[in-house]
Amino acid sequence: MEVKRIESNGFEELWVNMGPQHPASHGVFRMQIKVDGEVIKEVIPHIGYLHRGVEKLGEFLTPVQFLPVLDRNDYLSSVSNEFPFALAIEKLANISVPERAEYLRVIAAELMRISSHLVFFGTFCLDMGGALGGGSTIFLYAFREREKILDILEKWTGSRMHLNLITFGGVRYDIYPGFDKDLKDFLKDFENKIKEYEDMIENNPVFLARTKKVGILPKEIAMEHGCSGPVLRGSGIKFDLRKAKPYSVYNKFEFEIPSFPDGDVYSRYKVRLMEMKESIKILRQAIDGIPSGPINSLMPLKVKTHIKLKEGEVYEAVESPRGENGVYIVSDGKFGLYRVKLRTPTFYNLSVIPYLLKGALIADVVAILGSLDPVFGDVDR
Amino acid sequence: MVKALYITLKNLFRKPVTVMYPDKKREMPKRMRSPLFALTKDEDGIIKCIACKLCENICPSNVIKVLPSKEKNEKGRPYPEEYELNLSACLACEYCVQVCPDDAIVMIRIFGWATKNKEDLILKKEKLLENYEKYKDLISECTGEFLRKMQTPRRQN
Amino acid sequence: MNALINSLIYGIIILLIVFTIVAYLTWIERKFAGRMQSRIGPYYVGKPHGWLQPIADVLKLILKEEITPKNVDKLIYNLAPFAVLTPSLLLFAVLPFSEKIIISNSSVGILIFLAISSIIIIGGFMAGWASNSKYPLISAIRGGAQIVSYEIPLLFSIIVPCLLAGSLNPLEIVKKQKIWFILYPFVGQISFLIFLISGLAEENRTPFDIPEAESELVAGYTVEYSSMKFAMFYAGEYAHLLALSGLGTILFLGGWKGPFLPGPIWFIIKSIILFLILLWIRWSYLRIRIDQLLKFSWKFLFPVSVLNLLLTGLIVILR
Amino acid sequence: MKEIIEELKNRFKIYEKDNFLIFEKDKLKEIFSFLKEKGFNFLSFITAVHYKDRFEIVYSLRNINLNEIVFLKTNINENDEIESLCEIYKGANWMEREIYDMFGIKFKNHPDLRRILLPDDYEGHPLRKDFRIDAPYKTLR
Repeated sequence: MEVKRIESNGFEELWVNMGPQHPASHGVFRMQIKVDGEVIKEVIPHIGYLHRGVEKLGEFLTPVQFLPVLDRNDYLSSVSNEFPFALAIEKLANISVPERAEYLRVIAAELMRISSHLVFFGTFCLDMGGALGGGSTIFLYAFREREKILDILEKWTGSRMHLNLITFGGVRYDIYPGFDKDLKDFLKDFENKIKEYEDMIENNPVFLARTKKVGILPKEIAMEHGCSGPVLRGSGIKFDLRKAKPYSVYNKFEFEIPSFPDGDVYSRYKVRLMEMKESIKILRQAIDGIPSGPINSLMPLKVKTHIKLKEGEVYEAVESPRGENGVYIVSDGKFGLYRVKLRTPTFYNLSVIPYLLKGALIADVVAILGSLDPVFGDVDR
Repeated sequence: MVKALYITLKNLFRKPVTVMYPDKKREMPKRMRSPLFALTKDEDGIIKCIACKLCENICPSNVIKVLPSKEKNEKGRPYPEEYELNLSACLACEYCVQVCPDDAIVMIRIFGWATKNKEDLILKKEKLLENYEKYKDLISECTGEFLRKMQTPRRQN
Repeated sequence: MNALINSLIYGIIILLIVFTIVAYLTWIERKFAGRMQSRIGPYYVGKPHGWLQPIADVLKLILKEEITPKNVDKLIYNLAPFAVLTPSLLLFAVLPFSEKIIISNSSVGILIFLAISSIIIIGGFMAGWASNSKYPLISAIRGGAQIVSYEIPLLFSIIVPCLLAGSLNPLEIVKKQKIWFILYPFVGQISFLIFLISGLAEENRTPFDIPEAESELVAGYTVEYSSMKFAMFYAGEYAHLLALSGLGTILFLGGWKGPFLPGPIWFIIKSIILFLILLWIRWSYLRIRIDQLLKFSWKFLFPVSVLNLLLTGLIVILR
Repeated sequence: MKEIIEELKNRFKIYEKDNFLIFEKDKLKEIFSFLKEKGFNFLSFITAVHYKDRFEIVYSLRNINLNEIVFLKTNINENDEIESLCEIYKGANWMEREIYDMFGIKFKNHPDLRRILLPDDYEGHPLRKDFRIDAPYKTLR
């Protein structure tokens, strides 16, 4: 950790280096912060530590092989990475998707949204509360609930985080017999657990003092930087792709889009908590209304050139727990993809950090960074 | 202010959820997809794999290498001279199991399998057959046949 | 002469008792916190419920390798752990375990207690300054600012029971407590609450554990210490906490008075219950930011404790 | 939405090819400030595609209240520059830095155009078609 002292008009400004291995940096992200006492003057963020060149890989792998690789982008909600890619390829090669498969995709996406928001909720309180205090209590509660989701997903698809569930034309795994009973039990139990979290956090002046009026993100800056998802809805803009451009079967379910006007850390946290409640509603309607029938419109894949693409360009986006997760494909008619642009939400949500942190205190850096809920597989692609 | 205390108190009297892992093993789900493989044998002990290289073709991180041998085995079926699967780069995406025409390569439902050095991660043919002997009953429910039956687009219940 | 020998023997006995209690306090805390977080806490060391865990911890800390960083201010660096541990143990000299068992029966016991407990801040400062690296320095400054600003409300909340009992001698205070001071209407409750809050802040426990705020300052001023020295800090913190909860039982919960159990047992039970309450608060709340913490102390806690003191003064006069 | 596109067409030389608006690169500033007044203030993404000898830069804007999305494209050849969008959309800063990092396209008067994802001393731009992937890269120190 090198310290450069800058002599400017007499008193020293200290470059503190919140390095890539900092306990509160949610992954590999380095910030050089110029500090004057406790107040932050300037922030230089460094990203790219987890850059794996997924877009270059997309040009060599065939679409079928690229799907499991895409799971690893936003590793907290792997389904919402495969979803846009599948939608885009299905549009290009006009493959239809049976009704039951659409329902299964929505169920998996909403389950993963809850599990990803639980990870946010746990690590957010852990950062603010400290590992030897109230923070770790809430962290453990959140992960106790998340374990139940991961068990259901493991029984269904065989793996907990990287499901590799979606394939072109439908879904690869059908739900196991006792699925809806497990899901219903989990939802019922999870509903009063959320009430418990709210009681524990909401009217707790310590939490409110640390999150209200901290890290205010105005509407215009959020829109210009392309922030989407809970970060945008936290600043008062009710924009959610599930409602704005209903893909798959989202138009069959009614649910609200929470949004809060004042754009501080508290409202971003509250949006995510309300979204968990909305996801419960969607899951209930989905599991009740799921039709029977085939889960795939194409024969099971045999060879890697399973899908032939005609020439063309397409952009499809999906509402992932972190925002608009889109895929822009240029295909040149042969089997591979000429260019794959992954519009992952956290890269744009994170670009407001220099704006948010100017003038904040050191203790707030943790809360603000936590409220953006960054996942660095997403940022560095 | 007091609600938080009430909740921690309530949790004080709830049963803790920790599973004492070394003593009590976790019950593995039937379709578990953990990256450990085995080459299956049919009833009279001959390897089922016919070295058709479909799995080598489909694998996203092409970790499978199949070297078909010239002659046929007793049953008149081709068999792989050399079958190598490098686990260090395997994504556990189960494509190879799905495309295998006669369920030769299958996944094993085992958790916490580890090796001391990197070379052991490259599973040779003997190792894969030996795995089959060792974990015969732990084979995952998702064999190639099962997956294809589930995915074929015909009416289901 | 024999008073000296008498208090010497008592001193050694109490020291041993305190050390074992302090060791087992860590075990109680980990078990209690575990159950609150729906997990089990130490289980493997010492089969039934990990009761050998404290001994294992002590052995581990002793056997660990001593690392002293290069450009460290040698003298202060080595002195700091003692400046934290010895005052915390000295505090027990004043606390009466029961009618007869008290090491130094002085008429200004409470005053001595407060005087000794402020030496600990200096220990923290010495540790932070001697480590000569940025993070411990910041956390030492913050720790100092926090403890100083909570010293005054603690003081006023302690004077209230002394006023009610009319003396500074812990023995008199306990004797005068026909009804426990906590049950004293209005005044008793408030001063107990203030005592609890500033006691927590005094001891850097959540929600006030700013010095070891890992997310920003990576484990506070003890970050450069290892093995034996760190064990001293660790033991000092728990001894201080036990001493504070001991003081709380004397002032508010009627010391060793209790129906049929002998004196010292009651004292230990009550102080451990008070310790559990402090723990309970620690594992339920998040951490306050440093400026809010100081604002809370000066703007809210200080005026309330002054008013409370005036009120008790009024009551004492009218009685 | 239709009339906005019509107005765009007749004010600037733009033609439409399967819902992509293709414009000249020197009209960039006027087009985007015009679109910004019309309410397209959500800059979704900027990306580039490398064809034989030319680059194609794709912009995507969203209008939240009209719930509309518009894609714009422009072509620049091998090594000439293009105006930066940072004055109109502050968010373009990171997006253009990423394109520079991956393709080597320089953006005129961009606040600080340097590599964002790759280490600063990295030679070559990976997403170009002529990027040799089998050349052994010197191991990072």
